[in-house]
Amino acid sequence: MELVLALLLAPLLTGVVRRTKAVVAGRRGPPLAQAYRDLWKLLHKSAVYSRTTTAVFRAGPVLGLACVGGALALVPAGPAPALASFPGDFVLLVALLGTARFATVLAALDTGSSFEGMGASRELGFAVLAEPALLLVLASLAQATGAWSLVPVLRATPEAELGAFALLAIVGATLFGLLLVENARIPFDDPTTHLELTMVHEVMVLDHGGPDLAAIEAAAMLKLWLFAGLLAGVLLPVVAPAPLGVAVHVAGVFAVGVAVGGIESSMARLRLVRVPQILVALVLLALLSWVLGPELAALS
Amino acid sequence: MMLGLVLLPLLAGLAALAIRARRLRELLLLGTALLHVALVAAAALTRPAAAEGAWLALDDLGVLFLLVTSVLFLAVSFYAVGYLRREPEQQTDPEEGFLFSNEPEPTFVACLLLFLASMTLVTLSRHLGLLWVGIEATTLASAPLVYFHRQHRSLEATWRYLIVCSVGIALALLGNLLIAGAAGPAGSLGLDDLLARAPGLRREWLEAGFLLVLVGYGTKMGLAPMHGWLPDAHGESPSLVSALLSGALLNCAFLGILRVRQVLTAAGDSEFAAGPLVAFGLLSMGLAALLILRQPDYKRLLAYSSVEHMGVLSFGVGVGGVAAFGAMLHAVVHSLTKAALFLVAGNLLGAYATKRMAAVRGARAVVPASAALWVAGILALSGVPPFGIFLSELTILRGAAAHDLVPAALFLLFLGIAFAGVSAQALPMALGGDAGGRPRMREPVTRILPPLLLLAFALLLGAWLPAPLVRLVEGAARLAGGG
Amino acid sequence: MSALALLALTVVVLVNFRLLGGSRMVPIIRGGALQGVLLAGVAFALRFEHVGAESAALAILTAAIKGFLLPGLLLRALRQVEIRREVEPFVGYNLSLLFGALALGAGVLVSQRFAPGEGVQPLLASVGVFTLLTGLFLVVTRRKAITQALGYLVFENGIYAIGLCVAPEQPLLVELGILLDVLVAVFVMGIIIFHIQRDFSHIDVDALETPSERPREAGA
Amino acid sequence: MTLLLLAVAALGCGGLSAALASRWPGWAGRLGAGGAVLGSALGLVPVARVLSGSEVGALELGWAVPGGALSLALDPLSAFFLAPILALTALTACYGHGYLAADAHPRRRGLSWLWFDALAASMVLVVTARNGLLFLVAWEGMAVASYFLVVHHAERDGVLRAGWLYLVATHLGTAFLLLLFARLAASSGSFDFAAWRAPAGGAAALFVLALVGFGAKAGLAPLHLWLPEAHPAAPSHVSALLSGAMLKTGLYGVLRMLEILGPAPRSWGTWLVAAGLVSALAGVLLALVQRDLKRLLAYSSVENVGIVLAGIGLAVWIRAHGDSGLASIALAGALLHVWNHALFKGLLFLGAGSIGRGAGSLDLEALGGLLRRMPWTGAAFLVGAAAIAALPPLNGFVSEFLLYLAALRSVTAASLPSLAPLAVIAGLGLVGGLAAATFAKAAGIALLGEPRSPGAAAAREVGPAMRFPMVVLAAACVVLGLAGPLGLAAVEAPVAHLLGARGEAARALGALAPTLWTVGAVGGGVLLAALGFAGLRRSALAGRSPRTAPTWDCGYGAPTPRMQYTASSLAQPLTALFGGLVRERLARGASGPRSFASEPRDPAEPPFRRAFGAVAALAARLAPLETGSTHLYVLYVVIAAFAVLLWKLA
Repeated sequence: MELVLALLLAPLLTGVVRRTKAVVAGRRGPPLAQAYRDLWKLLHKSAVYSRTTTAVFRAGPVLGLACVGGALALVPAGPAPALASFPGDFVLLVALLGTARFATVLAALDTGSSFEGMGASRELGFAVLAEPALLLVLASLAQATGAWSLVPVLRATPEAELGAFALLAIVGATLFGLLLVENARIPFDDPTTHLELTMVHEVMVLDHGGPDLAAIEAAAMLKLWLFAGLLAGVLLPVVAPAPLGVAVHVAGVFAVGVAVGGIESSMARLRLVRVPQILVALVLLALLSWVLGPELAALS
Repeated sequence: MMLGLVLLPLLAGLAALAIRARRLRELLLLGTALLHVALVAAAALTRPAAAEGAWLALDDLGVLFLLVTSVLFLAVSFYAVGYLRREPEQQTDPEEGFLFSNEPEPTFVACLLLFLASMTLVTLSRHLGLLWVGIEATTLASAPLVYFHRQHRSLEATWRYLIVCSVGIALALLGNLLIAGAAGPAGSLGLDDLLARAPGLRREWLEAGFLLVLVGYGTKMGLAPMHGWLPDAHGESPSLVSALLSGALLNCAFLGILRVRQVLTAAGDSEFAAGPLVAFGLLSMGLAALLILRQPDYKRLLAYSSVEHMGVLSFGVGVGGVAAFGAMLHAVVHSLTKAALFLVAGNLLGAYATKRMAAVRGARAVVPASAALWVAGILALSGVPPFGIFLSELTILRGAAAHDLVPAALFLLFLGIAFAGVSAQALPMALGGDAGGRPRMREPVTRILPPLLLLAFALLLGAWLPAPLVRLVEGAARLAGGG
Repeated sequence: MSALALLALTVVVLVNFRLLGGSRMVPIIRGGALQGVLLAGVAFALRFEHVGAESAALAILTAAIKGFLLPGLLLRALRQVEIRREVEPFVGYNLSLLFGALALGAGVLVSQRFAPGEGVQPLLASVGVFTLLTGLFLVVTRRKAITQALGYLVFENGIYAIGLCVAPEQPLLVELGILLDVLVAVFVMGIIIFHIQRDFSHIDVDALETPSERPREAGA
Repeated sequence: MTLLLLAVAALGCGGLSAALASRWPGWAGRLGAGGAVLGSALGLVPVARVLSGSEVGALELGWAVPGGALSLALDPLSAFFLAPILALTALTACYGHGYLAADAHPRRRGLSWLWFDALAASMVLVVTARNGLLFLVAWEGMAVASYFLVVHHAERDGVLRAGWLYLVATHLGTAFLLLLFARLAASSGSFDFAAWRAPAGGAAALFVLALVGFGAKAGLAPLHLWLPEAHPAAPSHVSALLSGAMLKTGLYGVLRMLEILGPAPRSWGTWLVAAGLVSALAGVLLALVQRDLKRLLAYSSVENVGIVLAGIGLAVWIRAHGDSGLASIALAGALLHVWNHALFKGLLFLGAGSIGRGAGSLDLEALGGLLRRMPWTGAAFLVGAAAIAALPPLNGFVSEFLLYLAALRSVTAASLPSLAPLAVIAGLGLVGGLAAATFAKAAGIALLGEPRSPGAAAAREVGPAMRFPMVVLAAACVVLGLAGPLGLAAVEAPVAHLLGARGEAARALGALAPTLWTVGAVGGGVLLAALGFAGLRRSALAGRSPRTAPTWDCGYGAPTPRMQYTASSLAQPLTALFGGLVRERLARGASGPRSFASEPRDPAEPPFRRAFGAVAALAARLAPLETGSTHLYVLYVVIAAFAVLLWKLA
């Protein structure tokens, strides 16, 4: 269910984020559906492949998109269950994101250019800390709600006491931080910059063009939707049955989009050296949520 | 029968002095060796009962060591025939380059035979005084053997060997006299009546006597810190002599200590001997292991390894019980392995004319058979399983681990250090890369067969112990280990 | 203990001090010989009363060998070597004498400690121990090979004396064996001294350019 | 059981005949490799039977050695460890036949095959021995055989030293085992495993001895120093067998000891988890900074051994809390990881060997662009790298998934304090990320981009005999990845045997089957989707013909291979994060060129070097004892006499 929603509405979410940034900056900003047109344009362009590249370069974007799709299949959309749900499925989710990253890094290294190598090196640097943080956060959620699969975890209606609220605050903050890191948003990486030296994610896809670039853009959008969906699932208690609940969930996702737009326009990019420190902070937050989980549950 | 065993080599030795023709002398040497082995085997199987109080008799301990000694002597004499035939009269010293000649052959062969006679006397004697005379005779017989190469270094080694061992053995004489005194004025040194009257002996003199005998014969056996003479004697003497010295002589010295330990056990005081034996054992192993680390010369390395393995023997007998069985087995297997290694060291010295391990490389290409035997021997010495030493050391460990772990842990630590020291320098000699342009040399059968047979026998003892041998070793262990 | 034996033992003690103090070779060798003869005499006196003729006869044979044969051997070796004096031994002569006194004290102490059984003269035991320690001291501190051989001989005498008081009579064969061994030992030492002299024209055991002092390469 | 004996016999004759035929290298190779493959095939039959649940008779023969007995038995645990040993033996033998064909020393080939078959035979005996003495004989035999294989290229510098370091490290490790076995034999009177019981008090001391002894062989963290020296020195097919199979005998030893020493208390579990995670983290961090491909793989073996040990520790920890159903999941994960590691580590080492043979060097800074020049090796190496980085569609992920699941469910079970599982989840997460970075570096730098040296530029694909085993191993990785429950079925027998709870284990593992099928399905789905998108892209590009041009790289005029990112620069952000792993030398020449060089530094090495230095210093201080002056030696004799008299009589 989330997969279908994402395929349809993900470009819209990116549009919302861009629109929020424009409005905050006092501009009208591009039309909301601009992302759809970009994808359509790219799909119909030809591609230029570098001579040094091999099949890995061509497989990168395609595998990346497939993996993010697979990950989305595991996430529930509010009340609606996910396509596949089993104990420990969020471990598979994190691992699929890892596979996508592995494919993108290899594709970048295949071009043999120094910029793409730099992007790959930074991406690996960030991933080493981001992955365990995401894993720990989802695990602490599972520990707090006593379930092992994403669907029951996100559907569990946290009681409104003080303890549960505090736990949700910590988990929400960590998830939001991870969203910014994984999707290369402002404080960690600038998606719109043109100076290669400052890029991380964008510089890895420098040499891709035409349909490959379309696949990469789509994968990025779906990933944004995935994280926003997770965040919405955690924060919004599931109150209503299917149709209404899903609508609330979608609204939540767009709210997260607006929040991302707000953050992006209010902060500048951090120096590259500072990023690992923030990541370590995120990991510690995840550990904190883990340790505090039982006490907070006992408190409420 | 017993006297015959001693007289045969004695007379052959004297005869060898008279014979001028080399071929006849070689025949005499080989013949005596073969006859001696045959006699010993016959004696071991039939085990003729000796009259009570007889001076020469065969018990389990004596038979075991005599068997090893005569088998070793046969192998060495077979090797000696090839060695003497190829040894030039006049040769230059590899280390310092001066010319020197060798000892005349008749005296060398005669001394070899006298050496065998004295060792046989030691293993057969049931009288402590006679045992002392035998051991002193071994020293005197082997002094000219060490001095085969007439040059100053072996002369100095011989002098040291003679003086240190004679002083040591004199101390043992003092010990023997004290033991005799322990039985009062009418005391005699006959083993049988000492055993009979053991409980009545004056305990303090008996113990003082044992300690002096332990230090005296320990000097001859090469236990640290009295081992000073051993590396020089083995380093400078021809390899076949060091094979006999390490293989047979050290065991005979150990036999002396075990005989007195028998008296102590009969007097119900065997625990007294355990402490010093274990102490000397561990001290020898530790000191030898550390000295091995810095030893550039491979013959001296093997000598220090002998000191270490004598330490293992002493430790095993000291611990007693199963470890005593391990110690007796270790005495046999170590003699075989060490003798084989010394013979192979002789081959390497012949091929490379240097005793420094750093200068010997790529023996695999120059003398392949000796190189293979050398690697197998070094691994066997370090207690690698298929060979017997692993089995004996594990049995000793099993006995030691029954009490407390600290001595067993020290035992393993010293073996480990020695293994690291030996393998670091000895294995590259054979497996190392460039052979320095040396052509591949022809290796005569007389140089390869003896060490090969000895190592094969050690390998056999590691994998399959024949039943009669097990009974023999058990009997010896019961006598030695203060059972 | 007849007065004669007592006299003999005191002379042995004096000879010990002579050995420790003297630097010239010839008197030392003669001193050693005298000591051998005296101890054999004491043995003869002791045994004659108790046991019987043939072991007493043995004592005479010992006296003959230790008194004349062995010293003659050493003197012959000495003549070939043309060395007359023991030059700067490891321990000075005065210090050696001091050691001699200490050794005598130790001898007396040991003989008391071991409280020898009846019929054994404590004096014989203490003289035995003293001679033994003197012999060892000579072997350890003197440079010349001949003095070391003599030291071994004196050490042997000491043990012989202790043997006398501890286990007076021994079977003939063993006594003979021990004697024979000592004889051959000194004989071989004599030959080797001859070879040392031939190769080195000196008989300093210490300066034989010992193998282990050769310049050592770097460790393993 | 007779088939197993036949297998050992086949290995023996194969080796001996190869040694005898060393004068004709061609025949020696065929005989040796043939013997190995035949032996493995024969051995695998009883293994399969035991793993599928049926019993195989034990062998009990007398052995004329005190305390020894030729007793072999094939229980599920032995069979489980025997499977990867035999499979890898066959595959590496096939690879070795091709690899040694072009070796520089044809005359040494016979001997090398003798030692190869001896190694395989001794590993088979180690895993099936039921008598302590036989186990030790096989154990040391394995060490000696692998020593001779490691020093095959003795003339290359550093190989003999690496061989010596290996021999001494194994020997010291075995010293601990000797002490352990002697102690057990002394307290229970015999060397047979069946008779051994943990003595009342000393079980903890024995466990530490076992952990150190077997850990040294398995390459556990502080004791791993010999591994990165020995494996690169050995010929590639040998290092594949060493890393893939021989390290497992250490893990087998730990499991066998846990079985013998009876129910393990909780503290042992924590010890194992701590040791495992430390080893995993140290291994992967050191692998990350390596420049030599084989050293990188050797360190990664340290990491995977750590993961398996952590899994075993977790199982012990949970079982000590009484929940043997959950413990069986953790143990299943650990054991499955043993198989998976055997597969992808063997594949990666064979791949490294082919790269070394094809491109002439193993230094990552001199490789590049090999996927285009060596397609088969490149593809297989890529699959291996993805598998070892535990990425979903492949087998590496399945075993780590089981470990995560066990850790997770043991946390959510309210009764358990959550330190160990938390450590496992956080540790595995961090190690997983680092492993992905390490192998992205290894595969990316070696296979992709421009060749950085003429050797790499002129690389040629290796022969079919070397390609076939790599392809088989890669296929096995994919199959075990997609069809998880296949591995689960194989693991059920040993897990039930070890935990002794046949019912609960079967029920817990049974419940897991559908989960693993879904994991496989999602993985398969992702692959199919990728193929679908690729088809979509081809149809989109059908009209327009895509052009090829040099890499755009923001308009660089003349990009050169030197401009590419190198291995150490790729790992630089991480080495900066985890300080102390790399010794960096920045040459600030006032006038001359400034240069920056970094080489990996193993923090575990200094303590060992100091220890050996102390022993050498002690030996040096003893040297004057050997002055060679007669007087001193006589003095020593006299002093010894007085000392012992005073000691015992005063």
